[in-house]
Amino acid sequence: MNFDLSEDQAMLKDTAERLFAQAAGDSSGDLWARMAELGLLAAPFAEEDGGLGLGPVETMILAEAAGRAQVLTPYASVIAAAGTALRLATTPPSALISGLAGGEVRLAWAHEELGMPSDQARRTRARSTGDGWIVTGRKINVAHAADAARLAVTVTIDGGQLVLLIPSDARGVSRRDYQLFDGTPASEISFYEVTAEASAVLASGGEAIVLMERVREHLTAFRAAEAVGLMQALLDATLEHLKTRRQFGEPLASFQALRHKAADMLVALEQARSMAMLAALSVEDADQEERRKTLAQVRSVVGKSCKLVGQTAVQLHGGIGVTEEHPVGRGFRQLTLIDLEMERG
Amino acid sequence: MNFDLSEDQAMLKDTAERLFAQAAGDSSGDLWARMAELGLLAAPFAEEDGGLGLGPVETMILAEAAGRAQVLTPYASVIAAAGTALRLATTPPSALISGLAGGEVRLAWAHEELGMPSDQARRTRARSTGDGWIVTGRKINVAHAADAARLAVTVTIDGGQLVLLIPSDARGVSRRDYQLFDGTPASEISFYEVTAEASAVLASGGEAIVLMERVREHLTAFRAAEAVGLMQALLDATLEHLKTRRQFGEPLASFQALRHKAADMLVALEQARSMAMLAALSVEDADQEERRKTLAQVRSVVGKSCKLVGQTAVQLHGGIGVTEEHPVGRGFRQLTLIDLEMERG
Amino acid sequence: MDLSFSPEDIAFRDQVRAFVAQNLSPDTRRKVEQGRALDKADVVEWQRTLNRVGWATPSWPASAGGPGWSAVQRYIFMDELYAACAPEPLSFNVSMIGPVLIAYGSDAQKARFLKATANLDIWWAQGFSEPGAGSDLAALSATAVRDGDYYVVNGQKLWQGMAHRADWMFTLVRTDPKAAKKQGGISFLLIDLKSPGVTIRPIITIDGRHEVNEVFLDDVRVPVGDRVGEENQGWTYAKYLLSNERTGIARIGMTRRILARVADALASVEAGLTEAAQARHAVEATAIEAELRALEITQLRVLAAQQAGQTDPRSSILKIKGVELRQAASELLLRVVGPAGYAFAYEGQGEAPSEAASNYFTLRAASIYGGASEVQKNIIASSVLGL
Amino acid sequence: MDLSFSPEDIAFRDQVRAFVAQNLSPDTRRKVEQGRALDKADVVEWQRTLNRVGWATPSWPASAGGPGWSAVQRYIFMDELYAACAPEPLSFNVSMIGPVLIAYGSDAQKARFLKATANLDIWWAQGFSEPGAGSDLAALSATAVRDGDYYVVNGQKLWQGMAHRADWMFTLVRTDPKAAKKQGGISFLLIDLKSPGVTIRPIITIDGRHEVNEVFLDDVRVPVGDRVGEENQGWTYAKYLLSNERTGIARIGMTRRILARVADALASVEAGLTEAAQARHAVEATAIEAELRALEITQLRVLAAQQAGQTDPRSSILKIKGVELRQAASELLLRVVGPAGYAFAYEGQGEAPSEAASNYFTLRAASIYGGASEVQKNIIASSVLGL
Repeated sequence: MNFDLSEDQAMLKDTAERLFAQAAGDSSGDLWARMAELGLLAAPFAEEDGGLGLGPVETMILAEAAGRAQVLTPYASVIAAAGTALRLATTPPSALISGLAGGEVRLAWAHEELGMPSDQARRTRARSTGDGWIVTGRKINVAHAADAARLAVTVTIDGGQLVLLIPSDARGVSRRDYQLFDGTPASEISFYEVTAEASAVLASGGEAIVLMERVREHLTAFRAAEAVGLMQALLDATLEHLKTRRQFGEPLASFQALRHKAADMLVALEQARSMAMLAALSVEDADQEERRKTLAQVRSVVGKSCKLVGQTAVQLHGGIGVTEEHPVGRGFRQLTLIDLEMERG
Repeated sequence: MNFDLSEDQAMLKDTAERLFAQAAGDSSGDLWARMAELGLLAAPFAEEDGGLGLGPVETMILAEAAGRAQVLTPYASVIAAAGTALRLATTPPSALISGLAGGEVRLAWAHEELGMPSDQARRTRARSTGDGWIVTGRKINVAHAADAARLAVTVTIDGGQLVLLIPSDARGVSRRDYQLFDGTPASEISFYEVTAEASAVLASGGEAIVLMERVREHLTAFRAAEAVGLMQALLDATLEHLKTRRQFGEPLASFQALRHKAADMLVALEQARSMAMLAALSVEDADQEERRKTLAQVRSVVGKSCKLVGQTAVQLHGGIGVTEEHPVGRGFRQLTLIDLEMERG
Repeated sequence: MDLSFSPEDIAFRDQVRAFVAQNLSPDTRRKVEQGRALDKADVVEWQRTLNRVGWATPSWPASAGGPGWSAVQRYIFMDELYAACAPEPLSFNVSMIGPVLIAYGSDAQKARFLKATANLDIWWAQGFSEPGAGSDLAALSATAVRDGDYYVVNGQKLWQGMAHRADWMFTLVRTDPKAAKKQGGISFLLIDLKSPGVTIRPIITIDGRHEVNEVFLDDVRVPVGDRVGEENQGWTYAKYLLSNERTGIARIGMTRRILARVADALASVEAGLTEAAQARHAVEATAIEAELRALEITQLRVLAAQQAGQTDPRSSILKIKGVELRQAASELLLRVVGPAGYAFAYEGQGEAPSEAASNYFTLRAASIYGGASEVQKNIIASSVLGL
Repeated sequence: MDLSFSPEDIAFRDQVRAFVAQNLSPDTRRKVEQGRALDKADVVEWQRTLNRVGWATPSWPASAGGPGWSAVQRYIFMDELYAACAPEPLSFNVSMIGPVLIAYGSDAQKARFLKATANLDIWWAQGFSEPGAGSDLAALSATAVRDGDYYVVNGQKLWQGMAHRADWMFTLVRTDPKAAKKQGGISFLLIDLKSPGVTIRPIITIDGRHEVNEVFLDDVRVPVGDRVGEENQGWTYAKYLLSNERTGIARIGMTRRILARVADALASVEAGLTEAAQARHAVEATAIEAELRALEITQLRVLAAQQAGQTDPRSSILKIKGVELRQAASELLLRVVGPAGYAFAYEGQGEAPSEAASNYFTLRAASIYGGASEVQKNIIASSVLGL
């Protein structure tokens, strides 16, 4: 039993923190290229596919660093979600994985739909043409879709489910771009009679259902760690504010009610940190039942912590905490979205 | 719209408060006789039945005064519950009511059973003998049963329900006495082939179901007001403690975290007080749907307030708050029972 | 003890209800119902509609051109507005500066401002807070130095409700920096925002909206005649204003509107909730509704005390609990709406598919401004509980 | 990063598990499982059973007759006890006075007390708190005046865990009333409770149990040799004792046992819950279980730091959250058990049909003693957050 990082992991943490800190100050947009350059995109993939063969703990380190710097990276949707769909596909598409790992190609995970609980069958449907599929339906909140060359799409077929790869410029695909409230660029994507080849199937039947669940689990693990970084950033900012801001002739830090709220934030953060670690250490667990139960527990604790830390940070900051220009306000919105995702499962 | 007491109501309040304050100091046990003497037991009954023809607001005044003095009176079970069952019976038993109102005879409300939600059919069953009923079953937590001459019992029959009066010394009735955790003496009462005459039926069929609900509603209104009195007593004691007890060289009242908790107690108390008033003003409302909704809301708010005020009072008192000899500890137990009753509905 | 209104009050309620039904524009109504931002024109139009029948200034006495309503009538009026999804009369004008001018303004000020304020010919902004003075308002540092018939004002004011729409601002400035207590030496000035030296910088809040601004005052010359009341007595007028601001702030009708949207969303399939989540959210909605009912009675109790001429320090309870319930309802709405509510649009950049997120973020500020919840609890502990 | 125990630790765990299974009396096991009070004999028997194999004093070093376990082994041992519904070794002896004697006791004291303490031949009571000194322990006013080879002790002590069962008590008394700081001038005495002048008055707590007493000390003569460490340095030893008391107090296994009873009660028909209530309670149980899982990891993280020789001020988190979850679980149990749990019996007056209520009331004290939750939050704010 130990909670220490290995030497390599400590180096990775250092690299990621420096990179994201830099990116947070300069949003000129070459972050993805820099991440590719440093090999960060290749982390979770097998070495034979051009990856580094690293595990969920390394992903946790990256996610936490991104959260800590309050950087919006496409890593969750492109690598943790779509990347997992490729990696755990029935036949992993080697060339595509190495393109993803090298930063040459981007994917998006097109799963969410209006009116569907996250763990239930999709309304987007595909019908067989014998040697391929024709897809019709609509996905929402597809993160970073505008930059994606292909979409990993979850669909329902007669008697089952599929996970399919569809080029984002295929005929019949249309996109409406907007922003999620955490700042992530996202799209509503409509599919109208879109043709997909048989080779585009990443998984079908029972394997497709498992694959969707695995993607959700990896997303949960990533977002939990990202939330821990965000909460740490908000707690740090709040402590700084309490120490420097004066009211009624005293620093805010001298008011016991506020001190106790800061203590509550720490307790919530440490509980979430424990769960982010547990998520990383469990997400590749072979026992499906155990994994499912553990990740549900992770969602429960992390969601509640996001809410408490976010709301309290804003309240303790007072007026400036609700402004767009203050990092705490933005961080609160990011934590709110993670909370909602965790609650939905 | 007004929230003032009439002159008579103010007098009643005064009388009740003096009586209960006296009783709280002296538990020699003639409280019931004193209540009868002062006409308090006669309050809710019709004048032609020997009552005073007063309404739910007067009951609220009594209940709040009892709570405020932390006196355990049998009023809730004997007058508010069993008395309501008589008063609203299909044919109100005039002589018995006047005995109850005069304090000469006591009743108990025998309704609760193991394993039954409070609003569902009973397992205690009665079968018809043509000119009467034979009852078998078991009731629990029958408050003040040891002093009751008769029991108002809810039973299930083929195709419906009954509310029946059974003498507590009838053959086949047996009793095991114990205490509820708020200090109320109570009994488990078993009925084995107990005979009841046809004239013992207070209500049957749809009327029995309505009668049970009316009794629950009157109990809710009574207990809500009692809770308000209790919460006021605990808040007063807590404020006194905060002002006098010193720690780390300061009175507890100087610690902001504790001041804010006391403020939370007041908010909860005032919300409950509003609901106790609403309960009194609604419990005789003719619109059943509206009444049902209102009393559910009363239970929701009062239950939550009981929990917050009780737990906080104990916490702010520290060690002495968890001792049997301190009124706050006992008051917390009383509030806890009301909270549980409110939650069950 | 009686919860029902008098026949006169019921007649009044029916009159208000009919008027609102006939006169509120469907477009404004829809915006309010859905929690969307109102345009300046919407607010002005509605205020003037009300003003035509003398209802734009519910709390003003008849002698000042108000309707001279009782506390109960004011309550009924506001309740009807909320129930009909009508906007409130602009609070900066009607609840804040208006009563101050009525109580402390000179005859010249009353003549010049009151009618224009009621009719929203002048849109007022509040200039109280500063970067270093929020809950601790008396710590303000904007200064006004006398120069003949003028004050020369310098400083920086924050959280101006809608200053970019406003014509004038009422503000607190320090006129005697040497006063023994920081509450002393403060004066209450009215500043024309078109004056040279006034710069307004927009502040976008986390709800994506622009309702707040930073106002910079650089050597702004304010005529002495635009000072309200005595020099260095501004704190008294400010306290009066703030106590008015705090009255009737349970905003029960607003919470009820949010709960209505929760009920709609729970009934809609768009949210994609599991049955378990749906049941959980419904329980939560029921609990909030129950608390809201209790708060309504609490509000009526405070009102009855006011009606009887008593002031009730318990109005802090209305603020705390009112905010708590509005926040809880808006959070519940966000959870119920689900992924359909994740999209976001900044004001002026198109409409978001759902206002649930914006409303939730807007309302986080409700426990900060107008007396933060922590400050309200301090008040309860001192003034009500005697701690 | 790795959550699994080493093969040696797993072998150790299996050894403990087998021992407990073979040696714990079914009667004691049942009492612990159901949250019932243990008789003195139950506690003594189990302590001696453990002591026969050297396990009664998990935290004592081998040099003092303890097993000399690592932090991880101690954790595993306690976890196994909880899981098997075995009592903990008596904390007054094992976690409180034992370590103080080991660290600060004289050789004579060690020789006289340690073995008897481990074997529960002496049952110790804690005599720290006083009517005027609870969370603010240093405000104590019991005095000890030197008279030759004796101290003459006068005062009143509260909240003696089980003083009526105890043979000796460890206590703090003021030996120098003139000390500049109130923490100075305090000495740490061991008092034989059979000494003349000691009176013990039972205090019944709201759970109906008798675990607490008031101890009156009237001119009690205590040999100077029964003082631990230096005169007037008692505060140092007390702080050491309290910091030990605070370690490992998440008591996760205890909460897990309560949750197991919740699951049983939810599955039983006795409670008479509506389906909606059942679903609501199940959701709550799941949420507590999740928090408990998180706390378990948090505890392991603190443990790993201790294993590496670091002290972790975050152990206050274990206390706060541990208590919060135990209280939440016991409250949930009370709600789930329903009317079957309304009955109550005072200790010695028969058994209540359900211990749910007693346990709930017992645990309300958990956020008060051993460093109240408010004090823990003060500690976190100062020591961890640097506020």
